[in-house]
Amino acid sequence: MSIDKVSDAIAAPETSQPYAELGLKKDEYESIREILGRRPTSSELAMYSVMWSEHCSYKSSKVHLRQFGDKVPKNDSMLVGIGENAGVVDIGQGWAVTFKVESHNHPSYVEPYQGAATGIGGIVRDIISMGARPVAVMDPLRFGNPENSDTRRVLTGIVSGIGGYGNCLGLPNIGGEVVFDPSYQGNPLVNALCIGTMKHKDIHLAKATGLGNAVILYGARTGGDGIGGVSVLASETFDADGPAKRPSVQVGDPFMEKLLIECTLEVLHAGLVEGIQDLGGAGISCATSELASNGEGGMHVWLDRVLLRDSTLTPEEILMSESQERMCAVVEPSKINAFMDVCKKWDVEAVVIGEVNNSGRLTVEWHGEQIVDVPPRSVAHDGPVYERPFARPDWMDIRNAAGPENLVRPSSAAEVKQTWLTMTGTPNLASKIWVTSQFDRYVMGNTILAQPEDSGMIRVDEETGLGVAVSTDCNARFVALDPYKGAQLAFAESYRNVAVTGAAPLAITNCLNFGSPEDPAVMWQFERAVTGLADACLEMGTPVTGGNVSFYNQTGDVAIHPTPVVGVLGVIENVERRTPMAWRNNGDLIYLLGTTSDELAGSEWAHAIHAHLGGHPPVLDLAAEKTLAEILVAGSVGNLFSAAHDVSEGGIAQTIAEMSMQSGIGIRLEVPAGLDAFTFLWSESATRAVVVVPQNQNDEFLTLCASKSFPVTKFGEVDLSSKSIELAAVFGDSISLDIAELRTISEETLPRLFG
Amino acid sequence: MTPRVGVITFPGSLDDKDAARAIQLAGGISVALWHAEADLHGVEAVVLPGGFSYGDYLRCGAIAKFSPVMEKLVDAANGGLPILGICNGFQVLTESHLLPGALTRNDHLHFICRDQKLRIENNNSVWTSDFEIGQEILIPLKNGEGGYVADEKTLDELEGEGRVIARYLEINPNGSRRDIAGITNAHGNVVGIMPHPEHAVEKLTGPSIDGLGFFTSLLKSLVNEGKVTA
Amino acid sequence: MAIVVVDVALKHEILDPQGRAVMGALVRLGLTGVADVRQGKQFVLNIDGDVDEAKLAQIHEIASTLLSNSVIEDFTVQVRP
Amino acid sequence: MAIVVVDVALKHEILDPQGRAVMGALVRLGLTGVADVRQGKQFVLNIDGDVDEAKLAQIHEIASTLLSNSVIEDFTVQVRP
Ligand SMILES: Nc1ncnc2c1ncn2[C@@H]1O[C@H](COP(=O)(O)OP(=O)(O)O)[C@@H](O)[C@H]1O
Ligand SMILES: [Mg+2]
Repeated sequence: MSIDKVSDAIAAPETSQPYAELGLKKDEYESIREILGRRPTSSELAMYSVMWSEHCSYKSSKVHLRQFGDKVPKNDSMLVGIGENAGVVDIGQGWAVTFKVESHNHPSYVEPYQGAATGIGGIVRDIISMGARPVAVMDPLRFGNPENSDTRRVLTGIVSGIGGYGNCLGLPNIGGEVVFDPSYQGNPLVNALCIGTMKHKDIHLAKATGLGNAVILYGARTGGDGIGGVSVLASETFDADGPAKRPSVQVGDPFMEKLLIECTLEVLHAGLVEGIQDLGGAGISCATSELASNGEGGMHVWLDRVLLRDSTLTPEEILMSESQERMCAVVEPSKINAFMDVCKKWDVEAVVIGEVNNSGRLTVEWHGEQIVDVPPRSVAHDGPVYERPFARPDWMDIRNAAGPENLVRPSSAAEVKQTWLTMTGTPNLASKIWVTSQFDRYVMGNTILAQPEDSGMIRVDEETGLGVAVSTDCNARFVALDPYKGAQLAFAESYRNVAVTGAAPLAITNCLNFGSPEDPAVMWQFERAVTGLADACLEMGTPVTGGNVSFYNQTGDVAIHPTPVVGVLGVIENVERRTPMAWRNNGDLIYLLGTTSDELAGSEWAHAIHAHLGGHPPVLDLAAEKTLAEILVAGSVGNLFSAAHDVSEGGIAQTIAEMSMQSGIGIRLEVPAGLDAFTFLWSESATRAVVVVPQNQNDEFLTLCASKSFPVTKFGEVDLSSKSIELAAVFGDSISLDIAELRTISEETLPRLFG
Repeated sequence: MTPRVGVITFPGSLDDKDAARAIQLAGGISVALWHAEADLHGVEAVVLPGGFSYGDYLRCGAIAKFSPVMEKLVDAANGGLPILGICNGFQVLTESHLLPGALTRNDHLHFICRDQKLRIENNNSVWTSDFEIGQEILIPLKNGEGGYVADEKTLDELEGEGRVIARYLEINPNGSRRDIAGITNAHGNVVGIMPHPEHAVEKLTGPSIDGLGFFTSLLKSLVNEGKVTA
Repeated sequence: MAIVVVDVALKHEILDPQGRAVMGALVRLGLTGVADVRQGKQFVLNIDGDVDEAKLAQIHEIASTLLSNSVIEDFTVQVRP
Repeated sequence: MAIVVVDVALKHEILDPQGRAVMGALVRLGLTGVADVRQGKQFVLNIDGDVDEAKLAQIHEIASTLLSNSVIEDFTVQVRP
């Protein structure tokens, strides 16, 4: 088999190349030729094609994502901002936290178990490459119609993949989302979030500094998986009996990843590493070009030294392989032996594949032949940037005009009760225990809160009790009704969920799941959502530390609901004061913080009962949201709450139901004057939370609310002698719901569908 | 003198830090033991923690039993050293034939993580002496292969000799024969348990602090046997 | 009564962490010359009555859709008398 | 170069939940006459050079101690040329 060398590219400049099959546009190919002053070699073409893909280059989203950097006031807590593997925030006491969410949507549809498993693997490596110890994962998921038989295949595979990988890695799963909507039928969303902690001094960045330093590839061997596309190149460029089409799916090895975590943290803490980078999308192409362009600017790589699982791999395939569980480190020559010793201790294979230089070029040789000679920045950072056309589609008018006003509402006590029972069992509101019980939430012994609480909470420092809380949220129906406001509502919900537990929101990450950027309507949704999110961050003073964009989530012409998942991180100085969601004490008072209006567009009630989506999403007042969070945190600090829970999907009915099911203790409630029972129970007005206040803290609580001029309504109290929800003033009548019955309804749904 | 309790880390062990924390909260000193080192460093007892030793790709605990530290441990166990195997540690103990039977795939085929009620059935073992017989405790359970199986004869023997140390209550979470959650060897020094006492040692992070009893039992037994002074 | 055995193995290009773990253990146990180990699944089906062409075709179909995932696995079907 | 195949199956008395689940699925998919399904493991060892008596004995030993657990599993070893 002949190798396409740099000298061949010079000697035979007009050889035709399969750039289109590799996903490059003609003008992109031309600009590669321009950058190089010649045609690329097939290896160079391989590198550019993966690095300039939408996934790696953010070519359609870049112009909009800039807002996250431009609009957010630099917040003191940002230690490392957007652009690195993951952002890092200061949480005080010398501790820093890094967190990031990424998508693995498409692979998870093709091979649900492995797709989801490797999604967890990938985000965890991003976190270790910052020098942090991963301490928890979360998994926001979206599935199609729960009654469709393919949903069963996808969901069961994805759930066991996330568990199979995360459990074996020893990371507690502390939260996530399971949402069903037909728009995800051919396009489930698997977003994976990882949180890592470290001391400030341990922060590491991905750059290749220090002339003469060695570039070490370590971890799993490189194989022929995850390189579906490049086989085109192999078969086009080489003779007919070149390698067969390689699979595009990768298989994860969580045990190797666990060794990689321990090995990486040990070399980092021993001071053996100058720069470090994980290998994810685009494999060695990405790691070497990013390391080189962030450092001294040059690197030479001996590609034939890469340890292979399959000796028939071509250099192009090796450059593009997305084999999992690999990392790249830059190490001073005098420390190579010590580095290798640590690898040996953990049974991790490692090999020096390159050297840092100041040539300004990334050069790669293969058995003595030069096959790549490129400016590394041109591969890693200077990819194409598109200003894709975007336009508000006409159908938005129709959608916004068709509000929920005419949907039939329950109008008697009996109908309210029946609606409540039905809503408790809908797939979106039902208990997710069937899913979450497949995840280990206890490992590491620092989980303070996990599902079904509003946020996951992890103790960071066992001595002081310092902790962090993280929540991810997005009601995509709101985004479908108004992408600007919908994205802000997602942010607000996540922010509130963190505050409800007593943690102060500090920073956000996001995973922007959208349809095709080539569709101006989708691009409009994207632009609006990013702008909404950036504006919200500016107003709330919460920086975006990083995130991920996933485009092309659509089946044929039909895109998924735009789904910008927002993850908010908050800090709590002492986890002992966290606010749980379940009440415990007799006579504690139940309050609603916030205002309830008739807002049912995009609500779970409209979706579940009427399959309706239309109108305008709830009004959002960000200033009020901030005040609410201040009250929730102050209440936690002042020990004013015995429990608290946010109000979102399913309205107050769902909030109350979840609190009761978690608690098992009954309550007496009354629909507040001025509201009808239906609106009170199922409206999804934003900026609300239910708090439970011990009687002896009542005055202080009311003083706090008054000092912030925040609306607060008492609507019930805890009744230790009862095991039911007693609700009065329901259209002139009262209803009683047995908590055990609610729990049965809630817990039956998922096992019935997927068990 | 405070007792020193070893915690073995295999590649893929996950709950080793938790086991060490539990030992310390109970008043002991935890000593890290490494799978590749055939040395128990003179500890007075050993905990085999939960996790996925060597990935558990073959069979849980199957590869761990061939590690250098296990050769030493098997001899020490036969010599009376107190050993507690939790979850994966229990699997390693059955694979090493320090305890009878085997742990198989959960009957419902899923990994399961839940707060599990148990009834203590034996308080003669080194690791359960601090409990009452019949005491009900609540500790986390998390496993994919936790179904305890053995032939009828072995099961009868275990029952007859009072060697079942804990049974699942309310729900049998994995199809274990006769609801068995944990057993001991005839001598009472080697105990295997599927649920995780080390995750129920602090109010903030566990469903209870019932798990501490296993570790305080050990420390008391060591004092009583004069191995260490109170 | 016929016995049908379906063997399912990961495709060659796909990483086989289980096989790799076993191989490591075999080497540690002193078995020499082990070049590769792959771990697969075996389904042994006891079928009442004859396995005719039609039934075999049905089993092939099930092997390719249920018992294996063609994205990452290959399978073989054998009928044992 | 020889290929040694070790098949490991749960003993008959031991409940095989995976086999049972597969059986349920086969029946749902309309396969008739399925009397029983057992799921086992198959290890395919590629061994450099010849597999002589001594090596085969070693492999048997490994199959009985490492690759299977005699409390719950049986195994067979076959050498394929
Ligand atoms: N939606 C987004 N919001 C903010 N930052 C983003 C977003 N999407 C991507 N980024 C940032 O762009 C950089 C490149 O993203 P990515 O390619 O996902 O990182 P990596 O190469 O580490 O996987 C990262 O720093 C990431 O945080
Ligand atoms: Mg990265």
